[in-house]
Formats: sequence, structure tokens, C-alpha cells
Amino acid sequence: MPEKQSKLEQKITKAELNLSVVMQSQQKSKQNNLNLKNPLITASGTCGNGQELANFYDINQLGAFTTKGITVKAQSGNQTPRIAETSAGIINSIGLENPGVENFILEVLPETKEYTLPILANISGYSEQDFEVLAEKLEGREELAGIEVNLSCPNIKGGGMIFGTEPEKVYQITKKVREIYSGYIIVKLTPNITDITTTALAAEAAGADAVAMINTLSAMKIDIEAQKPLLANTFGGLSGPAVRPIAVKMVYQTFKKIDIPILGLGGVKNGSDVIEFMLAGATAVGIGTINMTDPAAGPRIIKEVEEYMLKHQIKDLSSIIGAAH
Amino acid sequence: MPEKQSKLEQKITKAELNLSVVMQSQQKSKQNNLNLKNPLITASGTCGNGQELANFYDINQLGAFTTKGITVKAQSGNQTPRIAETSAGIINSIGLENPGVENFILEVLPETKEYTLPILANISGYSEQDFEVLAEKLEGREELAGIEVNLSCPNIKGGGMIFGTEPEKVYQITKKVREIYSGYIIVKLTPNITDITTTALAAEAAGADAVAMINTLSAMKIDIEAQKPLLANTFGGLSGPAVRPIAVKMVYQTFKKIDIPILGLGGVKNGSDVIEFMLAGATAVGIGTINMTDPAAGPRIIKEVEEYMLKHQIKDLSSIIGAAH
Amino acid sequence: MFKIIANREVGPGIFQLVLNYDQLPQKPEPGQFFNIKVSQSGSDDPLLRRPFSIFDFDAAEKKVEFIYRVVGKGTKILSELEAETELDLLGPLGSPFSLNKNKGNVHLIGGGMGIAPLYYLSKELKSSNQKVYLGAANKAELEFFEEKFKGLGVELHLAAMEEKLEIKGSALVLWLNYLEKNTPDYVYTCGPEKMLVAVERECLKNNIGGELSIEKRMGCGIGVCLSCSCETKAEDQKNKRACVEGPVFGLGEVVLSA
Amino acid sequence: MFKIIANREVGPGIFQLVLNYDQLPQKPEPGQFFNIKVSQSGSDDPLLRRPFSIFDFDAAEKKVEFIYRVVGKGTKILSELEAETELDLLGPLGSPFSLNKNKGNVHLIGGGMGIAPLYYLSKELKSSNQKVYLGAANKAELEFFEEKFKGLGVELHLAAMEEKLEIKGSALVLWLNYLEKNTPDYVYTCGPEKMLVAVERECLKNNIGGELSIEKRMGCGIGVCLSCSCETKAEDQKNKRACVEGPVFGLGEVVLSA
Ligand SMILES: Cc1cc2nc3c(=O)[nH]c(=O)nc-3n(C[C@H](O)[C@H](O)[C@H](O)COP(=O)(O)OP(=O)(O)OC[C@H]3O[C@@H](n4cnc5c(N)ncnc54)[C@H](O)[C@@H]3O)c2cc1C
Ligand SMILES: Cc1cc2nc3c(=O)[nH]c(=O)nc-3n(C[C@H](O)[C@H](O)[C@H](O)COP(=O)(O)OP(=O)(O)OC[C@H]3O[C@@H](n4cnc5c(N)ncnc54)[C@H](O)[C@@H]3O)c2cc1C
Ligand SMILES: Cc1cc2nc3c(=O)[nH]c(=O)nc-3n(C[C@H](O)[C@H](O)[C@H](O)COP(=O)(O)O)c2cc1C
Ligand SMILES: Cc1cc2nc3c(=O)[nH]c(=O)nc-3n(C[C@H](O)[C@H](O)[C@H](O)COP(=O)(O)O)c2cc1C
Ligand code: FES
Ligand code: FES
Repeated sequence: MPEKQSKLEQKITKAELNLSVVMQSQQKSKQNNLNLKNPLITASGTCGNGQELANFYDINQLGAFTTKGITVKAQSGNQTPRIAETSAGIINSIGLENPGVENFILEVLPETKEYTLPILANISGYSEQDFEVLAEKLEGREELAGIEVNLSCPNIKGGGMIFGTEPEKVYQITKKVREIYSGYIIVKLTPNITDITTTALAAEAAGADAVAMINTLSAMKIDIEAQKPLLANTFGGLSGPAVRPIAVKMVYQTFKKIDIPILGLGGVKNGSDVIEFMLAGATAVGIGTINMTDPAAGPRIIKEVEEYMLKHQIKDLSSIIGAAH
Repeated sequence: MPEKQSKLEQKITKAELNLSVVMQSQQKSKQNNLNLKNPLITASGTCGNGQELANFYDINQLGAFTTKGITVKAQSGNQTPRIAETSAGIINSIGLENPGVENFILEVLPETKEYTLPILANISGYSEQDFEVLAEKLEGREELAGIEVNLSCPNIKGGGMIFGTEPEKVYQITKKVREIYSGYIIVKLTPNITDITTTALAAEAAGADAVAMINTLSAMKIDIEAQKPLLANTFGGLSGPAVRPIAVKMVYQTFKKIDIPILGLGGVKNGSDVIEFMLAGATAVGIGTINMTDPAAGPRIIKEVEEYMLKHQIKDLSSIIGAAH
Repeated sequence: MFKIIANREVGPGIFQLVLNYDQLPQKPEPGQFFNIKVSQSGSDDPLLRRPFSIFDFDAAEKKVEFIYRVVGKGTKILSELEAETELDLLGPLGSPFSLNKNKGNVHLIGGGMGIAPLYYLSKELKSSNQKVYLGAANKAELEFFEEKFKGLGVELHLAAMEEKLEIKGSALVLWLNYLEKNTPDYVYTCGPEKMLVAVERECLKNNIGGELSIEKRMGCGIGVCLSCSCETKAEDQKNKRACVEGPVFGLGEVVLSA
Repeated sequence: MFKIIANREVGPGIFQLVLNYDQLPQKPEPGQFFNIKVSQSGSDDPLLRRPFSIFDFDAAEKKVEFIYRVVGKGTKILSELEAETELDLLGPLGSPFSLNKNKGNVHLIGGGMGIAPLYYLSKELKSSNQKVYLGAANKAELEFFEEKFKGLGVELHLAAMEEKLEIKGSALVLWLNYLEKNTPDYVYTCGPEKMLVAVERECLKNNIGGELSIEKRMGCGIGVCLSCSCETKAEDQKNKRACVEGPVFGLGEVVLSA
């Protein structure tokens, strides 16, 4: 009885929970940090530019929003079918359909002005120079809290992912972007690599503020009736719950090797998955495919995280980062 | 009406179906080929040594049987839990529990004498020399049709998978084994690599008769209640339907680059998955995790393959190998 | 929340799914669809929802109906669900057929499961000047639809590929047979993309306006993923999303693949 | 093929699953288990089967019963299945409790869901010289079991952690309280591994023979995957598989982890 009593007295209530996390910046000034009211960040390409989700909830409840990947020029994307369902996963080969950075600035950014949460622009390039151009165009844009440099898109030829599999390239591109762009820089890494810690270290060394892992895994599905690849683009990127164990492992493995924060993502569906990524070492956690299958997932996941915190009497969510090590 | 009639006349019946496939050998003599009555091969480690499955069906119905991985010395394996369930997949870290090659020869091989199907011994090593020892011990064993050289086990420290991620090591080990062992040699590759075609090419160049892909993907699961890795061994290997799209892609990608046959595996559950792997370029197809969840899967899958052949009026199953390219 | 009232086979491998709903964000219109989660609560497979056009809707009884064919994993699972089971649906989604223009002589041409959205459309069009051309593989596949459309009192023409009804052939051929003597002012069509291409070609040639509904593989159904992008013939060549700007498009609006 | 006859909550989050079977490969014995597929036909998730001990068996009525607690994804899905649903089970699997020895004064000690296999055991033991010690979190969790065991006419002792029954505490403490005045000749136990360790220690110390049933995470349940290996205390140190040589082991046979 006395134990119970005292436990009750100490009990943390929902109002006391602190879900905020700080994504530290490598740039020494504190004002460069990315402060999130909770660790949830939308994964690029799975939430449009936010308007569509507004039918389901107020996205300002999230930690941050990442826009659909943009390139220097407008892209119409790959042929359809662009999506295939697999066991507990999907393969997509959207091919970076986007209006190009100019239109992004003219049309998309103004729409995000209503949002009170930090906005990250996801940028992709077909050449190293593309990244420089994109960084230049976005430098100084006040609508943005930072950029996510996608060095891992498996859906574009002669670029994208290939950059992300070579630590030297990751270093070079990140360094160039860092020289140009003064906001928060997240470098998004590919899991299609023997050792993701090599590219994570390269990004860190070049001045990235954080790394995001993982982008999709190279994959394919064959239409056995037609006896040909199901996706018009043959290959695509695998995401969804199927890949989560791979992503968690990469975050876990990288956590001890780098000092900058990790944005962990891949297959998050429930609050428990957010906790898993954080225990592995993620400071923030991305939600991607789940938005497609369950557009109202964001607030539900936050609620589930809160329930876990109450159950385990965790006051500060950030205290569990890397706690499984 | 006349078209229908003539179609009926030509119709291939079940009795005419030919499911056999030939895994060609690089050693020029025809007698070194591995002839399979159908493409189904049990995946090492998921079928014990065959006796347990006998409660469910006669395993002689399969194309070939692969034994649980053996090492030079007996191994008691990793601590438990050794298995974690993930979305449409499992992570295992058995850690090569096995009686060692001596006992394998004394105890396991005699038991396989009753089988009429080809038997493959799966071998694993902690050093390059281990593979030589194993090849020597197994050379000339008549019970065996060949060996599968596991250069991809993610569950043993300081060896296993690490060999499989470096083309030079794959080349060296395969070459040594080739010099010693005169039977059919399959080199089993790891998917935990930036480009699996590099190791496939290395295996081919060193004289492997075939390559098997994929072994499991490095992965982990965290027990969020205990806040520590669920598997006693922290990391394990992901298998099951979740990984199939990754495996199919690797087979597809490798098919055009090498001339030796591919044993494709990873997440096969149904006849349609066997067809998918063959269309991608696999000559034979492994069944692993499915045996654990559905021990009678073997004959069911064969039946489903036959149904597909009848539907598509395919007389020789081998005619579809690589047909999706 | 939706609850299954009935889920019964009404043709070979064709099911009628009748659901009760608590509330809807808006009244569903013909041509719109719902995205149905078919997996068990907590299961991650199948992962994606399955899109189905609204076959019928009844606001008074709070009922929405679908007709679906069992083609793969998701529809197989759906077909095994019992009455009383609760389902998770998103919708109504997408842009509907337009109803309010004065359309004169209207033709509805439906092939296979493409017939499904045309029933609610036909019901809502309320025009007596409606001719409906339906085709499927065989009589058994059409029987349920025949009865339903007859109930609406519209002029109905049926064709089957495997046996002779009005003709032995497709809905397209059936319609083309009538086209000369009976030119419509407006056309609505849904069915195999090949058929849509042909109907579109014929209408554009003869200056007949109309709308078609297409089936595209969808990731989300709500416009966030761009899985369902359609190339357009518009000058700016901007893609349109089948799930938001579609699945109903004007004839000639998007590039079809035959 | 198995069909659900009943699947009802008999305690907080605890369900009784009653199945009808066509045929079984052999008569299930106490301590054996079945491996139940909980996913929908065609769904790949959850992938693994779930092992449950036989709670009761009735050959005449072709019935097999389980008691399970909802703890995660699989048991949640199981708890939502309705009567008439067909289920895919493998079993009976594993090595049972031994029944045929002349065991004299027998104690059964069960904690939590570890009680489940003890009921069928108690029934089959048929010895009047049986004392049963059961513990759980609270009274509500024990009520169903209490009634069932009372029906067998055995001497029954109950404890709960959260409220006082015979004592306020675990089955272990309850049993230890009796141990001195009432030393058994043989012990059967199932429950949390911590409890098993303590019972084993006490018995080995006092030279009491017995058996325990353990729960190990299983990949296959049929002996092919070596997920469930248990270290043994035998000289050759050969591992034993909980799914084939177990889940019932002699006291002192395998290494427990507390
Ligand atoms: C807007 C819209 C309305 C539709 N209305 C109907 C309807 O009223 N009745 C009906 O029977 N069918 C309809 N369909 C097709 C229906 O969605 C598919 O038959 C169904 O998704 C197949 O699911 P499955 O799991 O059985 O097949 P699988 O082949 O196992 O599905 C695998 C994946 O492919 C997708 N897919 C497969 N076939 C199609 C298809 N033809 N169109 C789009 N996606 C597909 C599935 O949604 C899933 O993501 C409609 C499709 C769309 C896009
Ligand atoms: C031989 C044997 C007999 C059992 N008998 C009973 C019984 O009669 N009644 C009962 O309520 N429970 C019993 N259990 C435990 C039961 O199997 C688990 O509670 C159940 O598998 C949990 O499934 P889940 O999907 O709800 O949990 P999840 O945690 O989602 O399951 C994830 C994975 O872990 C495994 N797992 C989780 N908990 C356990 C556990 N305690 N033991 C073994 N595997 C676990 C699951 O099987 C699954 O593979 C028994 C276990 C074994 C090994
Ligand atoms: C439809 C789709 C589109 C995507 N587009 C982008 C993109 O434009 N840029 C990018 O960096 N990642 C893109 N991704 C990858 C996701 O942001 C995310 O890294 C990946 O899907 C893993 O997370 P998930 O499993 O939660 O979806 C896309 C993923 C999907 C499914
Ligand atoms: C429990 C288990 C044990 C395994 N043991 C071995 C092994 O000893 N040697 C080996 O080469 N592969 C081993 N594997 C890998 C499988 O043979 C196979 O390559 C992999 O599981 C992918 O196929 P699947 O998805 O059909 O299981 C094991 C896999 C599992 C699940
Ligand atoms: S299906 Fe996702 S945008 Fe249309
Ligand atoms: S669970 Fe596979 S051997 Fe026991």
C-alpha cells in the first residue's frame, strides 16, 4: 500500500509531458537548432504539400513538415503504374514529379505561410551542380526552417541514389550545399549501401546538421500475368512497415558513430514505432507511407506516444533517445 | 468458335508439364550439372535436416534439399530470444547452431541417404581457412550433390557476412573452395551490399557453378517495454515476404550480368512467387521462412506453379527463366 | 465507422457489399469512390486501401453500396468478411460525374466492373432520355446489373463476350452498332481502358461531349503521393491526379493508354 | 480444419477459445500445444503462428479449448474473430507432461496464463491426491479458472497480487507457505520463468521430482528453425528445442533465465 501511494503521488500527468526535441545544429549558434514540439516530421513525398492532409487534421500539431522533393526544373515524373503493393510495403517510382524550384518558390511556399510548424524543403538533383543551384535558390527563404538534401532517390537515373552510395560524393555535395545554405541542413541517406555509417560520417564531416535515414530500398515487382515488371519504371523504392527493422538497425548502428542528430524513418505506423526509433537513437522520426494509408495518423501517433510516456512515466521524451544502447 | 476449338486441341495437359530445370555447371562436363525435377530448393536453416518436414509431406517431391548451415566445430548458437516477428517478416539470429562438420558427416548425412532428391550442404566459416577445411571434409561425399557456400550470414561475428560484402574476398574463398571441392558449388550472397552484381561476378569468375541470392537483410527490433534490443544478439537477419521485392530486384539486376544460374530466394510463399523469381532470372527458387509458418508449403507451391503453367499454357517451366527482361 | 450489412455474391466472383454508416463528411456523388481498408486491425498486410466506385447510395437508410470483382488478395479478403464486421473507409473521394448540365440524349456505356459507377449515375441523372449499354464476359455477370437498371426504367442494351445477348461482343461494339441511328448529345463511360479509348475517339470525331471514369493504381486516394498521375492534353501539360481531379475526366482531357 | 465455436472474454483481457475439429493426427495430451495462424487467408501479417497450450480437450465432441490473454497484435486479432470463422492450426505439438508414473502426492503450481495447461493436466491426472496452487494479478483473472478447477474436485488454493485471496501475493509464495507442512512427491508447474526458477530450486533442494512447461519465442513450433533452443544441464550440453523436446521439461533439465 505505501509504495502504491507514493507512486501515485509522483505520477506524471498528461499535462506535464514534454514531447519536444531539439535537433542540434553543427553551426555553433543556438539559433540554428531546429526546435520541434514533438519528434514527428512528415516524410517527403508522402504528404503532398500539406493541403490534402488538412481535411483530416491540423498539421501544425506535428513537429515539422517536409515538402515533396523538388528539382531545378519541373519534372512530370515517371510513367504509370508508379506504385506496386508488396507484403506490408509499397514500391513507388513517382520519379520526382514536381513543378521545379522556381514554381515551388512562387506557388508552393506561399501556401505554407499559414503553417506555424517548421517547413523543410526536400531537394534532389541529377548532378552535383543541381544541388548548388537549389541551395542558392532556397538560401534566405524565410518560409523554410531548413532543407533536406535527398542523396538517395532510387527513382531517377544517373544521379539521386548513386550520390548517396559514395561517401566522397556525399561529402562533396554536402560541403557545397553547406557553403551556400545557412539554414538547417539534413542529409537524407540511402539504405542501398553496404555500410550506411560511412555516408553518415561523410555528411557529418561536411557540415550537415543532421542525417535522415532511411530513404527507400531498391526493389521491384513483376506482373506474372503480363510477365513483365509491374512498374513502368521497372525498379522503385520499397517503403512501409516491411522495411522498419532495416531502418531501425541502421539508426541504431549509426547512433554511436556520429554526433549529429538522426531523423529516423521507414515504416512508422504507430506510436510504438516512434519510440522504437528514438530508443535506437533517432532524435526525430519521419512518417511517410502511413499518411497514404491512414491520413489521420499524425495526431493518433502523437497520442500513442503520450500513452507510452504515461505508462513508463517518462516526462521528457528526449530522455529516451538512444536508450536501447 | 473455330479458334476456341483449335485452342482446346492444342491444350497442354497436366501430364505434359515439364517442371524440371538444369542448373548448369561451369565445369565443362555435363555430368556436373545439377538436374532438378522442379525449381524448389529448401533454404538452409529453415527445414532442419528434413526429418521434421516428413510429418507433412515427402520431401522427395522437391527439387533439392539444403541442410542447416554447418561450421568446422560444433556451435551452440546465440542466446535466446533468437527470433523476432516483424511486419510480414521475421528476424532471426540463430547463430549457426550445428553439430560441426565431423558430426554432420557421422550423424546427419547418413539420415539423408533415404532421400532420392539432391542434397546440398550449406557451409559457413569464421575465417577463410574454415571454408577450406569444410570443402576438404565434404569433398567426395557421395550423399551430397553439392555445397552452398554461405558468404552472407549476418549472425556470426568477425566472418560470415563480412566476406560476402567484399568482391575480392568472395573471389578468394570461392576459388579456394573450387580448387578443393569437385561437386556443384553454389555461392550464397548477401543483400547487405551496395551492388550485389559485384559479388556475383566475383563468384562467377572464381569458378562458382551458381549463385544464391538473397540471404537475410541485417535488421533489428527493439523491445520498447524493456527498452533494449529484443534479440539477445541485438541484430539478426530479416527474411520472409517483406524482403521479396528486394530479392527479386537483385535477381533481375544480376541475371543480365552473369552467365551462371541463379538460385533466387527471399520471401517465397506461393507458386506465383516462384514464377516471379524465375521471370526475373532465377533458374531455381529457394523456400525458407514459409516452411516455418506452413510446413506443408512445398507440394502446395508446386501445385500452384503447375496451375500457372496450365493457365498460361507453358509446357517447359525453364522457358520462363528471365522472361520478364 | 462503417458496418457490413450484406456482402454477397451476385455473379460469378462478383460481390455486392452493402454498408451502413454513422456519418459522412459530405453526400457521395456518382463517380466518386471510397478507399476501403481490407486488412484486420493491427495487420500490416495488405497495406494499401482498395478503391471502389459508389454503386448506390441511400441517405435515408444511411447505406452505401459497392459491387466488386474478386481479382486478388485484397478483394479475396473482402469477400470473406461477414455481416456485422466493422470496416474502415475513406471517402467519398475524387471528382464526380457532372449532373447538372442540360444534356439531352445521354448514353451510358459500361464494360465489366466499369458498370458499377454507372448505376448510381443513372439513378441520379433522372433523365428519361437515357440509354444504357452494358457489356461483360457472360450473362451471369450481367444478371444482377440487368435487374437493377431495369428497376430504373431506362432503355437498356446488353452484350456478352462469351454468349449472344443482344450481340455477342463487347459493350463498345454494341454501342457502336447504335451510334449511327442514335447519336447522343453526351456520353458517360467506364470500363477497360481500351474501351474508353475507342469511345473517346468516336465521340471526339463526332463532336460528342462526355466524361469517362478511369481506374489507376492508387497509393493514397487523397492526392498526397502522385501515384495516380495522368498526363493531360492541356497546354501546360500539367499532370492531373486520378484520385482528386479524377477518376472522372472529360473526354480528351487526359492521355489514355490502350 | 478447425472452426470457432466460441471465443469469449472470461476475465479481463482473457479469452476462452473453443474450436471444433474434423480430425487430428493424434490425441492431444496435457502440456502439448497448438500453433495457430491468426492472419486472414492471403495476408502476410502477422506472419508467424501463435503457440497456445491445450486448456481442455474433448474427443467425443471433437472440441479443443484454449485460454489466452490479449498481449499483442496476434492475440488482439484472435480476440476479434467471430464464431463460425475457420482457423488454421498445427498440432498437437511438443512433448506432454508425463502422466503414467505413480506419483503419490502431486502439486500443480500455475501463475498467470501458465494456469492454462494445468487444467487439462489436472483432469487427466485423475489422481485424488492432487493439490493445485494458482496465482494471478487479481480475483477477476482467477474466477474462470476457479470454477473450472472446482468442477474437477481437486484441492484448490488461490492467490492474487493485487488483492488478498488466500494470501496477497504470487502462486509461488502461496505454494511455499504450504511446502513445509505438505511436501509433494511430484510437482508440475507453468508460469513466469522467475516462478519456474524458484519452484525448481526448491524442489531440487528437497529432492522433489517434477516437470515444468516453459514459454519460448518460437519460429516454427515443429523443430526446423532452432529459434527455441534451450541450453541443457546435460553433460554433452546439447541444446533442446522447446517445441519438440519441450515445452515440458524435467526439473533441472534445461537452463532457465530468471
Ligand atoms: C477509382 C476506382 C474505382 C474502382 N471501382 C471498382 C468497382 O466499383 N468495382 C470493382 O470491382 N473494382 C473497382 N476498381 C478496381 C479495384 O480497385 C481493384 O480491382 C482492386 O483494388 C483489386 O484489389 P486486389 O487486392 O483484389 O488485387 P491485387 O492485384 O492483389 O491488388 C494489388 C494492388 O493493385 C491495385 N489494383 C489492382 N487492380 C487494380 C485496378 N483495376 N485498378 C486500380 N488498382 C488496382 C490494388 O488496389 C492494390 O493496391 C476501381 C479502381 C479505381 C481506381
Ligand atoms: C508452448 C507455449 C504455450 C503457450 N500457451 C499459452 C496459453 O495457453 N495462453 C496464453 O495466453 N499464452 C500462451 N503462450 C504465450 C502466447 O504464445 C503469446 O502470448 C502469444 O504468442 C502472443 O502473441 P501476440 O501476437 O499477441 O504478441 P506479440 O508480442 O505481438 O507477438 C510477437 C511475437 O512474439 C511471440 N511471443 C510474444 N509473447 C510470447 C510468449 N509469452 N511466449 C512465446 N512467444 C511469445 C509471438 O508468438 C510472436 O511471434 C504460450 C507460449 C508457448 C511458447
Ligand atoms: C510515394 C512516395 C514518394 C516519395 N518521395 C520522396 C521524395 O520526393 N524525396 C525523398 O527524399 N523521399 C521520398 N520518399 C521517401 C520517403 O520520404 C521515406 O524516406 C520512405 O518512404 C521511408 O519512410 P516510410 O516507410 O515511412 O514511407 C517517397 C516515398 C514514397 C512512398
Ligand atoms: C531461422 C533461419 C535460419 C537460417 N539459417 C541459415 C543458414 O544456416 N545458412 C544460410 O545460408 N542461410 C540461412 N538462413 C537464410 C535462409 O536460407 C534464406 O536465405 C533467407 O531466409 C531468405 O529466404 P526466405 O525469406 O524464404 O526465408 C536462415 C534463415 C532463417 C529464417
Ligand atoms: S493515389 Fe496518391 S495522389 Fe492519387
Ligand atoms: S520453434 Fe522452430 S525449432 Fe522450435
